Order: sequence, then structure tokens, then C-alpha cells
Amino acid sequence: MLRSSEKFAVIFFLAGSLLVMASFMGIETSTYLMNLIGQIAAFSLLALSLDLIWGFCGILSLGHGLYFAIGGYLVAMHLVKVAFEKTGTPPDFMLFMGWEELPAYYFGIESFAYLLFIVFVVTLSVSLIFGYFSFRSRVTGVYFAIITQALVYMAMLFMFRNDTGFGGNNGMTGFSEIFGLNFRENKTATVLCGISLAVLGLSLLGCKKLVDAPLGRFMRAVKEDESRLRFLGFDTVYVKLTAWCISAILAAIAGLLYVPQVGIINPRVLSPELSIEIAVWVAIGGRGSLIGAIFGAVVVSGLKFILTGLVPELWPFILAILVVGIVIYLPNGFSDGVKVFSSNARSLVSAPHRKLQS
Amino acid sequence: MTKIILGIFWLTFAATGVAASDHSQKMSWIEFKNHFITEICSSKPKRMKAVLQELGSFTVANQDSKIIKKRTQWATDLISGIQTKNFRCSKGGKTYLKRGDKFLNPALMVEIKLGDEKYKAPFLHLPVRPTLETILATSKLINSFEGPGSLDLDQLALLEKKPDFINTDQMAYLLTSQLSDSSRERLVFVRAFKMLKSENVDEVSEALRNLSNIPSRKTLTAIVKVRKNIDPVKNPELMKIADDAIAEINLSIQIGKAMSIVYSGLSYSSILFLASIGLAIVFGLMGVINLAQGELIMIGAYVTFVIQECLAAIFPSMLPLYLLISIPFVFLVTGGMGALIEYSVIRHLYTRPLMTLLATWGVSIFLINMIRVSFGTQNLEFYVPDYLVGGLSVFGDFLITWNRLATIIFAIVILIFTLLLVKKTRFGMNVRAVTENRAMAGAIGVNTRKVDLLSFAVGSGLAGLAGLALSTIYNVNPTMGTNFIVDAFMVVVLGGVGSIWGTVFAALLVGMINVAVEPLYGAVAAKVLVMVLIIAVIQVRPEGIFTMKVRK
Amino acid sequence: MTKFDQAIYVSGLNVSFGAFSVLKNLSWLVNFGEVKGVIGPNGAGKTTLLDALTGKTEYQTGDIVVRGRHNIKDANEPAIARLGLGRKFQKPSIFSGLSVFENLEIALRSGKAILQSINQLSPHEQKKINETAILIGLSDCLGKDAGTLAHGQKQWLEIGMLIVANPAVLLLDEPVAGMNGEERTKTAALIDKLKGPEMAIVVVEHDMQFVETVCDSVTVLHDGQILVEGPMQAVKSNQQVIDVYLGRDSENA
Amino acid sequence: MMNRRKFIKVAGAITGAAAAPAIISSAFGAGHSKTQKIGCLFSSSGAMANVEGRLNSVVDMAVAELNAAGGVLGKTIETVITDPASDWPLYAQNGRQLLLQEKCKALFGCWTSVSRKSVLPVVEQNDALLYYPLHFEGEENSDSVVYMNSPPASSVLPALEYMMSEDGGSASRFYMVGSDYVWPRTINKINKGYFSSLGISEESYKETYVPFGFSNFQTIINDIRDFADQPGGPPIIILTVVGSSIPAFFKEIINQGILASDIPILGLDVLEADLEGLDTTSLVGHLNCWAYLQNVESEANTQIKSNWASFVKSNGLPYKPDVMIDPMVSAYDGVHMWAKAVEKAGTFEVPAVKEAFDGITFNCPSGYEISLGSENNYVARGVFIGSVNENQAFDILWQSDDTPKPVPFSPYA
Repeated sequence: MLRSSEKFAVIFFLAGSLLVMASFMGIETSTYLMNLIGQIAAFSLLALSLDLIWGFCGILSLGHGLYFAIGGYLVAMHLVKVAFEKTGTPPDFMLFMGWEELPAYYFGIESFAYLLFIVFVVTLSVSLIFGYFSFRSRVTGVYFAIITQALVYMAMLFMFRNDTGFGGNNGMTGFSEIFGLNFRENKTATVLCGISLAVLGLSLLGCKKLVDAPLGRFMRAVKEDESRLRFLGFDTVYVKLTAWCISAILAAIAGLLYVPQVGIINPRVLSPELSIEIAVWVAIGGRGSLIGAIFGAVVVSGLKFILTGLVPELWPFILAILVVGIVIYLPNGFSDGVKVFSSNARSLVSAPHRKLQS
Repeated sequence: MTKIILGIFWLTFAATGVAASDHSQKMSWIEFKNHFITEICSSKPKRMKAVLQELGSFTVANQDSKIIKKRTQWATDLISGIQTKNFRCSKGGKTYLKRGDKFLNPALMVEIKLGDEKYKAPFLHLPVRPTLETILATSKLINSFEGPGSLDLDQLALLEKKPDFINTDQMAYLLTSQLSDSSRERLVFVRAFKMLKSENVDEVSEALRNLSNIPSRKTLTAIVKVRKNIDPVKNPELMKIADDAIAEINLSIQIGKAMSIVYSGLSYSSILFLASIGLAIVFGLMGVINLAQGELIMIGAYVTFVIQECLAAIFPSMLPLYLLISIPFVFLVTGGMGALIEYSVIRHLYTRPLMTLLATWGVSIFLINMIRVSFGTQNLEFYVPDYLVGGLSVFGDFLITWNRLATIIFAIVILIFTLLLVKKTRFGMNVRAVTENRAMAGAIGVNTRKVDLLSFAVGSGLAGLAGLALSTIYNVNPTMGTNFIVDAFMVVVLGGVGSIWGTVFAALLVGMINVAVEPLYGAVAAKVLVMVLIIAVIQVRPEGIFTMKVRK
Repeated sequence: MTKFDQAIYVSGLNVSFGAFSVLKNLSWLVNFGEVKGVIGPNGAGKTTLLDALTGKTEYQTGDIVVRGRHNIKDANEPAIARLGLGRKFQKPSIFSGLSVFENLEIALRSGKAILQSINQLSPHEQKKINETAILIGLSDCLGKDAGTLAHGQKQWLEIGMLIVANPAVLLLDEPVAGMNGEERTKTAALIDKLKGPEMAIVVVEHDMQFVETVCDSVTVLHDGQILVEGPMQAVKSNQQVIDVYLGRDSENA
Repeated sequence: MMNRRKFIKVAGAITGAAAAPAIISSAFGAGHSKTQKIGCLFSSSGAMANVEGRLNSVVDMAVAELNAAGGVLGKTIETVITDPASDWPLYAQNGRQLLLQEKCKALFGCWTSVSRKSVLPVVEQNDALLYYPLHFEGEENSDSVVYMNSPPASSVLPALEYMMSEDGGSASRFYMVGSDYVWPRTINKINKGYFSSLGISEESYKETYVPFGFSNFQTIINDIRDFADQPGGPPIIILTVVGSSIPAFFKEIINQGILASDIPILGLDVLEADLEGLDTTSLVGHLNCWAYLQNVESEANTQIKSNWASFVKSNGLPYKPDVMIDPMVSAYDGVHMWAKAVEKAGTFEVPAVKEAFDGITFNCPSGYEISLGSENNYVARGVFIGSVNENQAFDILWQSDDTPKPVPFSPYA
């Protein structure tokens, strides 16, 4: 599977670029489909980010929604401010909080370049601080999963507050345009979808390079036997921290791509369930396989989009059975399933007997 | 002795208060009854309030105790009828009082046949309710009083809550009866609220003293109000009495407040403890991350509901005991369910702890939706037995509510049960052995498969019991479990994995923090603070507060 | 002898878990150029001593000085390892998902700062890895997943991972456990090759014959204290040692 | 230029018309031409499912009524139901699916404001209609949304006015407790504006907010008792908590023995359905205010209640057959008002239907003739103040003389 990552990366990138070009040449596409693909691409990137640390570094985060939300909220702030400046209609939260102007931390966010910069800075600071202290204290495995969950839950509670200036429970919506493209135009969906695909392709390529590089080997070494690495004189904190921050930034970019496409953000992206769902995508697709993670995100969120429309009653059961079945019978997700049919099935035999995986 | 003098004194005082309802005094009882019915049928709040007070006075206007009994009986019947809508009026002025399946003429209490007119219950506007409730309560007190002794406590409590609406005549009559000291004291207390408004300085000072006997915010408010009108130059003594009373009550209120915070904290802690003890076993002792734990709590509540429905259908007389009867069933059903989950899912995943997390997440979705499809999404209706409703006013405004008290007791029972199970039984010994060293336990002949299965079942059963206990406090619907799972995990992790006392401690800590912070900074801040604390504790002690130091 | 000849100097070391005291006021010295054996019955504190040396276990009182000048009281595992203390564990502890080459590469890079470890390997480093592979007899299996190696090969790989990083002190916890006779001989030869004036080697082993073959001197631990120290020949005939070992045996029998 | 899409439509219409006689008996199997789809966006799973889920079935029922009466413009109406699972972004997603894939002409959906806000851009972008059955904070008027319920100025304020009158108990002190989100905050802001316009001092009211889904009200009710015991006149509680917090709040109220005669509660989001799990004998007398109450006496109400009971029975739905709540009626009204507008416009095309809104009326089960005017997209409804009775329902305490003109933007906000 790993070897095909590069091919897929190129395909995603080309497909994305083609879409962007096509939309500017005036070729009409199905808005619904474009929007769907675009969202799934954002989810795939999110799955990829989690796979990078869980699949390759053995660190399960059940709070990756936090970084997704950082990207999402910041881009929403950008969009809200642009809409406010263009249309003059203040966002809802200003109305019901009785504010005359946006809070001070909206300063400059109307500039897209500044937005990118600030997404980077905020994500990096949060992930660095949290990561540094947790890794230094050697919080691992289940405990790490639980405190990431606690953190995301805390962030959710915080964002539910209305006086934070992020729209409280309602969140932020009512966007008008993004880099000059009006959301009412059909073209916008296609462009956003194209960009999402292209970014996914680039990220996939980047991750592939990363895991093949020496750092990638250290990450796998951490996953295999962290204490061995320590006794070799290696401060694993920094390997983990690097992987963790890269992963966080990818997740933030996913949020940045996602929010303009759904047109709303609210604290629900910080709910513990969403963060668990990300792990489910990765587990289903196959940890430790970059393309597998993307595959998992595509399958599960694609199924969700389709089935909640077709058989809303049955969807939860299908999801539940899928999750339980795969976790039990395909420990490495679909990539195991693929291996069964592929010629090099060697690693499947040993897979279920691997020692404790964290 | 002073009390009797006071009672006589009160009588003379009350006589002046009767003057207002003079015109009704001239009516005969039967005339009054008809007048009363007409006024009630008007549905006008003012008229209803006035006529209710008149009724109160009328019931005790005669000296003959038999007549008083008869009149209070009628008042009780009719007012209850108004409350329960069994008393109805037609537009044409006809009325009836329904008793069983019979229709009575409300004035004469004889059976009548109804015409085809439309009858409607007179509407009880909000301002009428307090008067209605107090007159009813006093009439009941008078009617049921059988000579020397105590008064019905429930009715007394009602009067204490609404002293402003009492009928002074009825009150005066009651105080002439031979009452037990405690009943008299409470009556005097109720009456004191009205007496505060008196012009007579002695009465006011007497009232002040009586009021400070039973301290509450309400009495404080009343006294503070009176104090404003006292002229310090003219009545320095009265001023001093008022100041003393205020100081005394203030202190009691503070104490009551503190007790109430501790009680709230205890009750919330016991809820947290119940929700997390099952998890403490499956996660703490077995290392299984069971995200479906919340759903087992939910299923416990649903089993309780089913038992309640069965009892209601088969042995309605046993219904009040359904919570107790349900205990074994809930434990067995949820325990069985846990065993099933262990056998079908968890068993395959012991070597992959993080995967149990995802698998049990799937299980939890499955269970929620299974219940949703079979029971629907609405909140279930639980019968709340009388012994769990209401509470006891203890000190100041500190109220011990029965259902919370029951939860606390239940939590303690569960704690003892769990401790005994883990520390004193062979099963518990095996569980601990397996926890310490699985391979070694297996080698010395412990059937580790059986131990796993059983401990998971026990953990699930305990979760089910939590559901039973919480069913009378929280909303029971398919998603109720998700509210508990995060809190439960936090408690178990904070307390230290594998330590039951740690779980107790963490539940107390989290509960108390919540209760202490909530009134100051709001519920969100309280939760955020707890989360911060947990993240911080794990940084310092990655395995929780209470963990055994062992050679790793 | 100057103190710079001292590879490890332990003085007054106390380690206890709760009320249970494992090492009691232990003082001990290992010099460079020396191969030191540590023997003793189960529970004597051998592994705990290594744990304390490598930072795995905290000790209550006492000092451990490495290479004559570094007191490791508050240092963590990586810092101690960077002082040149390499440890092989009882159970082979290698990265089974990575190839033999990658295992050695990680070991080679691990003593360095994180930025340096991102670069490609220099030719010099490549050479170093190949030399080590030859030394441990795994030059044919560089591309293999380490998890697929035989048990003995795993042990050698672990030793290889230590020596590729140029350690000053090698701590080998049961290096020949689970090995057959031929493998033991090979291991003994390997240790012999490693021996040199710049290197101190500590061998914790149950196999007396092996200890006798490779070690210059032997420390006998009993109940958290040093019972005897000296050449194997002398130790073997020591009455106390015989009592401890034989006494135990006769009790058990 | 005749574009491609139009051509297909015309062609479809022709073939449809030609084939009509042949398929008249089996409307189900018919092609697109014989049916028209409308979409439902109510969550049947997740946190909102308890109350929101049943609205899907109500729309179904209303559509069945339309179809039984010969459909709309001769077409059978088909309902497409999705489950947004109480997940706000999913409302937008499913809305898009309904409009673009299923070609629905109108959507009926959303309970919370945030879900409406989430769908709003989708509906506006695709020139569609959303019928929104809930009362909410107002301060919005999109021409793509038909607001089936009253804005606060025409529902909450009359209720407050009543409570402050002598008949209502001369309330003069107010404890406002709400869930922490836009609706309670806006309502309370309007209330506060209203209080200060009446010269009520700030000490006389207090507001507090709890997180979504909060259920441990012990401490807050202790605080309410404290507030109530302070001097200054009769207190009331203005309750704007939502969802599962409502029954939890009432449970604790019962538990601490607070009766309506002690501290009355004006529960602005309290519905018959919220009382389902409670023993209401100790809650008798507490108040709510809606544009419909189950106990309304009107022919249309008897009709809808019996229809619902038989609908629930015949379809085996897991709902109480005898509980009818305002949002159900509003959704029901919505379907019928949509059908009327379509009939008036003579087409399903949305711009024309919007044109036809002005003057559409419907005989609502609430007993009022409700109507849409030209000024905004709010339906003018009557207002009721209800008082909890023993049967988990509300007695009508007060009702407006007429349907007050809806004012979406409150002067007090």
C-alpha cells in the first residue's frame, strides 16, 4: 500500500488543479458533488494527520478535533470579518451580546496571508505546549488518549460560552465570500474542492517523504519501543513533539479547508465524539498506511453522507457493526483486507500477534 | 404557660381582623355556601381570594366543635375539588362536585343528575393558589385534629411556606386547642409573620423572638423589613431585639448554607461515584477502556423501567418498592449484557487496549440505537415513590432532599459491596491476581478467561445499578449514557487506575469542586476547572493520584 | 590509578520500593579496560543495580559517578546514555518493525541532536554501520526486518546497536540467555573483541562458565549488598558464596 | 437560447402528460412528472431526537392529507426524510442533498437556531424554501425561510405582561435561567430591555446560564430559593433552558418542593413533550407560552389530534399518540400553507411561490386563522399562556384576542 501513496498524491493534486482550472474556464460541475468531495478531502487530510502520529508514532490522540477546530475557527473569524466589512451586517453573536465591534483579537484577520500565519502560530503554540509537557511527563497510551480527550472537551465547554466572541453554541456562519469568490456562486464550491484535493495531494506526498526520512524511522522506533530509544541516548520527547506538531498543523489545515465548504463552525467540532470518529476512520482504513487513513475517511464519511440520506434509521447500526467487525477481524483495517488479496500477504500472518500496540 | 397566655392574647387580636369579612358573617351557613360557589365560579382572582378567606373565617365562626368539624369537612372537600377540577360550573350557574363516578350538588352534597350543559372547572390563576392551599391546609388541620397532641406535619410545613396567606380566625381557633409543644411552636412561628405587621410594640417584639427561633432567609427578610420601620429613638429596645434576631438568623443561615454546599457536593459526588465505579473495575482492574459504560448505565435505567411497568401491570401494590425489587434484575441483566460484550468483542482485544476503545465506541452506538428503535427517544416516565419526594428542612435553609439522600446511601452501599467483593471474596482475589500478573495467575491455576468475563460482567452490573439509582434524578432516554462517560473516565483516571478508594476520593474531589465553583463562576467554569485539574494531575502523576508504587 | 580510569563509581547506594530495601548502602567500582561480571541469586539486586545506573530507577541516597566526573543523580535515561552508558536488556529489545540496518542507523544517530538526525548518513557513518554489522556477524542480513531474526541474532543486534554509538561502558544484562553453545562462544568472542582500554564492560549473567570465560573479575551480590569481589577463581572457592548458593539450594531441595 | 435543462423539463412534462392516463392508478411507480418531492430536516437521532424526531412523521401525516385530497396541482407529494443526527453541519449537508440531488422544492426542518443558521446559506444559494416550525430569538428575516412561529416580541412579552399584572400574581422580581446559547441570551436581553423600559431596577432580576445538556440543577435551585426569599415582591423564574435540561430542572423543582404558588416558572421552551416523563401534580400552575396548546378547543384541533393518534397507531411509531405540541402543529401548518401558496402560484417554482405568500391563510388547529403578510416571512399566530395541569399538559390561562402582527426585530434587543 505504501508504495502507491505517491501515485495517489499525484492523482489528488492533478485532479484538484484540474478542477480549479475548469471552474475558471467556466465549465459547470455539480455543486453538490463538488462540495461533497471537497468536504471528504478535508476529512481525509484530518485522518492523514492522525495517522501520522498514531499509525507511525504510536500516539493516539482522541482530541485531534482541537486542531481541526483551531483552523476552522480562525478561518471562520476571517470569513465573518470579511462578510461584516463587505455587507455591513454584523455577525449574530455581536447582535445578541450587544457588541458594537468585533473583539480585539479579530485584528488583521481579514487578510488571508495573516490568517495562514496565525493558524500556523496558534496551532504550533498549542500543540507545542501541550505536547511538550505531556511527552516530558511521559504520558502515554491510554492516559494520553484520555487527556487529549479532556483537553478537547474543555475547549468545547469553553467555546460554548457566548462571551468568548466565537459565537458560542451557534458558532459562526453567514459567510459571504472567500478570496473574492462569492459563496453563492457555483464556481466557489468547485474551486474549494479543487484546492482541498490539491492540498490533500501535497500533504500526502509530504507525509510520505517524512515517514521515509530518518525522522520517520525514529517515529516508527518510538512506536516499537520507546524506552529502547531512550536507553540509546535519544530524547524521544523531541521526535514525538515534532511529529505531534506536524500532525496538529495538518489537522488545522483540514479545518481551514472544511469550514468554508460547510459554511458553519460551532463547538460541535470539539465534541469528543468527533475526535473518536477520526480515530475510527484511521482504524478502519489502516493505521500506519497513509493512503489507508485517507481511504478510511473517504469510506466512512462517504457512507455517512449517502446513508444518512437513504436509510437514516440503519446508518448507526451499519457504522457500529463496521467498527466492531473491523477492529476485531482486521486489526490493521482495510489494509489488512487488501493484503489478503494482494500477492505480498506476508505481514498479515504476524499482524494479529504483534505485541501491545499503543 | 406563656404560650397559653399568648394564645388568649392572640384571640383578642384576631377578633379585630375578622371585621373585614363582616357582611358574610350575617349570612347563614347555607347562604354562604352558595355565595362561595358563585364567587369561585367567577374565576376572578380577586373575588376568589376574598371568598376563600371568608370561608376560612366562617368555618370557625361557631363555637360548637361539631359544627366546626362539619364546616371544615365541607371546605376541605370543596377546595380539593377545585384543585383537582372535580368541581365544575356551567355558564348558567349550575355546578357539581364529582366524587368517584357520582355527581353531587356541591352545596348540599347530594347526588344530582346533570343536564346537557357544558361544565368547566373554574380557572385557578396564580395569585389564588397560595390562599387556596393555605385555607385547605388549615381546614384539614382543624378537621383532622382529634384533641390533645400534634398536628399533621405536612400541612404545617405548607403553612410555614406561606404564612402571609393564613386565615387569622382559623389560626386563632387552632391555637386554642390542646396542642403538643412542638406543634404550637410552629403555629406561633407561622402566625408571627402576620404579627410583625402589628402596631403593637409588644406583639412585634414577641413575633421577633418567635421568628428567630426558626431561622431562614424568609424570616430574615421579614425582620429586616420591619426593622426599617422601627424608630430607634422611640423604641430602642425593639430595635435591639430586631438586631439580635437578625444577627442570630444570619449566623444560622451561613451555617445552613455551608451545610447545604457540603450536602450538594456529597450528592453530586455520589452520583459521580456510581457512574464511575463500574468503570473503575473494567478500566482500573482490567485495563479495558469501555466507552459503552455509559450505555450500560442507560440500559440499567431501562431495565428499571421495564420492571416498574411489569409491577404496575401485575402487582400494582408492590409498585412503590420497584426500585428495590429492580436491584437484582438490573444487576443480572446489565451484567449479562456485559458478559455478552466481553465474550463477543472485548475478548479479542485484550492485547490491544486502544482498540477496545474504538470497538466499545461502536458497541455504544449500537446500544443507543437499539434502545432508540425499540423504546423511542422520549424521556421515560418513572414513578417516584412518596418516600423519595420532597425533603426535610434541617437548619436555616438547608434542605435534605430524600432522593439525593437515597443516592448517597446507595452509593455507600455499592462502595461497601464492591470493596467486599474485591477484597474478601475468592473472585476478588483472582481479579487482583490477574491484574498484578496475568501470566503468573494463569500459571497458578486461576482461570483467567473466567475472571475476565466475570469482572467485566460485574463492572457492567455496577453500571446498571448506577442507572437504576439515577433514573429518578436524571432524564432517562437513549442518549443519557453519553452524559456520564466523560465524567466517569475523568474520575477513574484522576483517582488512579485500579484503586477503588482513589475513585471515591476523585469523585468527592470533582463533586466538591463543581459545587463550590458553580455558584461563583457558573457550571461551565466548574467543569473546565476540573478538566484542567485532571490534565495537570496526569502530568505530575501519570497514573492518577492513588497508585501503588511498584517495581516496573 | 586516577579517577579518570574509573568507568563507574558507586558509593553508598540505597534503593528501596516502599518499605522493601533492594540495594543497601552499596559501593562498587568498575575501571576502564575491565570486564566485570555481576552474579548473585535471584532478587539479589543485579537488575536493580543496572536500573539505577541507567536512570530507570530512582535511588534514595548515594552517588553514582560515571567516567570519573559525571554524577548522574538527577539525569534521565537519554542523558545518561549520552555519557556513554549503553545497556542491553534481559529480553532482546530491538525495533522489530525496522530493518537491521535501520536499527543500527537509529542507534548511530540517537546520541546526536535532533537536527543532525534529519540529515542523510555521511559515508563515514555508512562505513561505521557496515563495520559494526560485520563485527556482530549480521552483515548478510542488513536488509532484513529485525523481527525476523533468530533469537541469538537479536541479542547480537542489540549489542551492535550499543557499540555503533561508541559507548564507554557496556552493561549487558544476561547476554547469552536462551543461546546455544555455539552462539555463546560467538558472544564470548565478541565481548573479547570489544574489550580495550577505552571500554568497561559489565556482564550480569547466570551462566557461571560464561562469566568465567569473559570476565576479569566478578562481584557477587547478595541481598542488596556485595558479598565478595575478585577473580572468578577466588570467588568460586569462597565459603560465603558457597553458602549463599548452596545454602539456598539445600533449603529449596 | 433554450438551455438544456429547460428542454429536459419540457420534454419530461410532455411525456408525463402523455403517459398520465396509463399510470393514474399507480401513482407510486410514476415518473418524476407525477410526483413532487419535499424534504424533511429533523433529527431522529442525537441530542435533539427526543422532541425533534416526531416532526418528520407530522410532515408525513400532513402530506398524506394533501395526497388524500388529490395532491397539489394534480401531483402526488412525496416526502424525503433525512436524519441530520443533531449535528449542525449535517443539516447543511443534508439540505444540499435534498435540494440538489432529490430536487425538493421546499424543506421543512430545523429545531435549534443553529441548525437553521447552518441550512440558511444552502437554501438561499439554491433559491429554495425552508419552513421553520419553532419560535426563536427573531432578529432575522430571510426571504427564503417561512417562520411558522412567533418572534419573541409577540409571544414572550405578552406572557411577561400577564405575569406582572394583578391576575398573573404581580411578579416583580425575575430569575432568568437559560441554556448558554443565542436564544436564551437574546430572549433575556429583550426581557432586560423591557424591564428597564418599565423602570424595574437591576437588583430585581438575575440571570444565569448553564451549558447545553446540563442536568444537575441542585445548586442553581438553591440559589433560586435564596433569590426568592429576598425582599422586593413576588419572584418568578423565566426558564429558557432547552432540551434535556427542561425535565431535569423540573425534577429538581419537584424535589425541593417548590410549588407554583411559591415561585412560579414561566417556561418559554417548555412543551407538553417535556413533561412526558414527569409527575406533574407538583408542577400544576407553572406556565409556558406558545402559539398552540394541546388543550385548545377547536374543530381543527380535534381533527389533527385524532389524525395523529391514528397515524401513530397505523404506522407503529414510538410516540405518544395523545401528545401534540406547538412545533408539530407549526410543521403541519407549514405543509398546508406551502400547498396553498403553490396552488395560488399555479407552479412549484420557488420564486413564484414566494410571490404568492402575501395573503395566504390557514385554519390552524390553534383556532386562529393564521396568515402570511407582505412585510415579512413570519406567520401571524395567536398567543397562548398555558398553565401545567395534572395530565402532563397545559390549561389555557390566557390567549390573545387576535393574531398579533409579528415583529421580528424587537425594539428591546
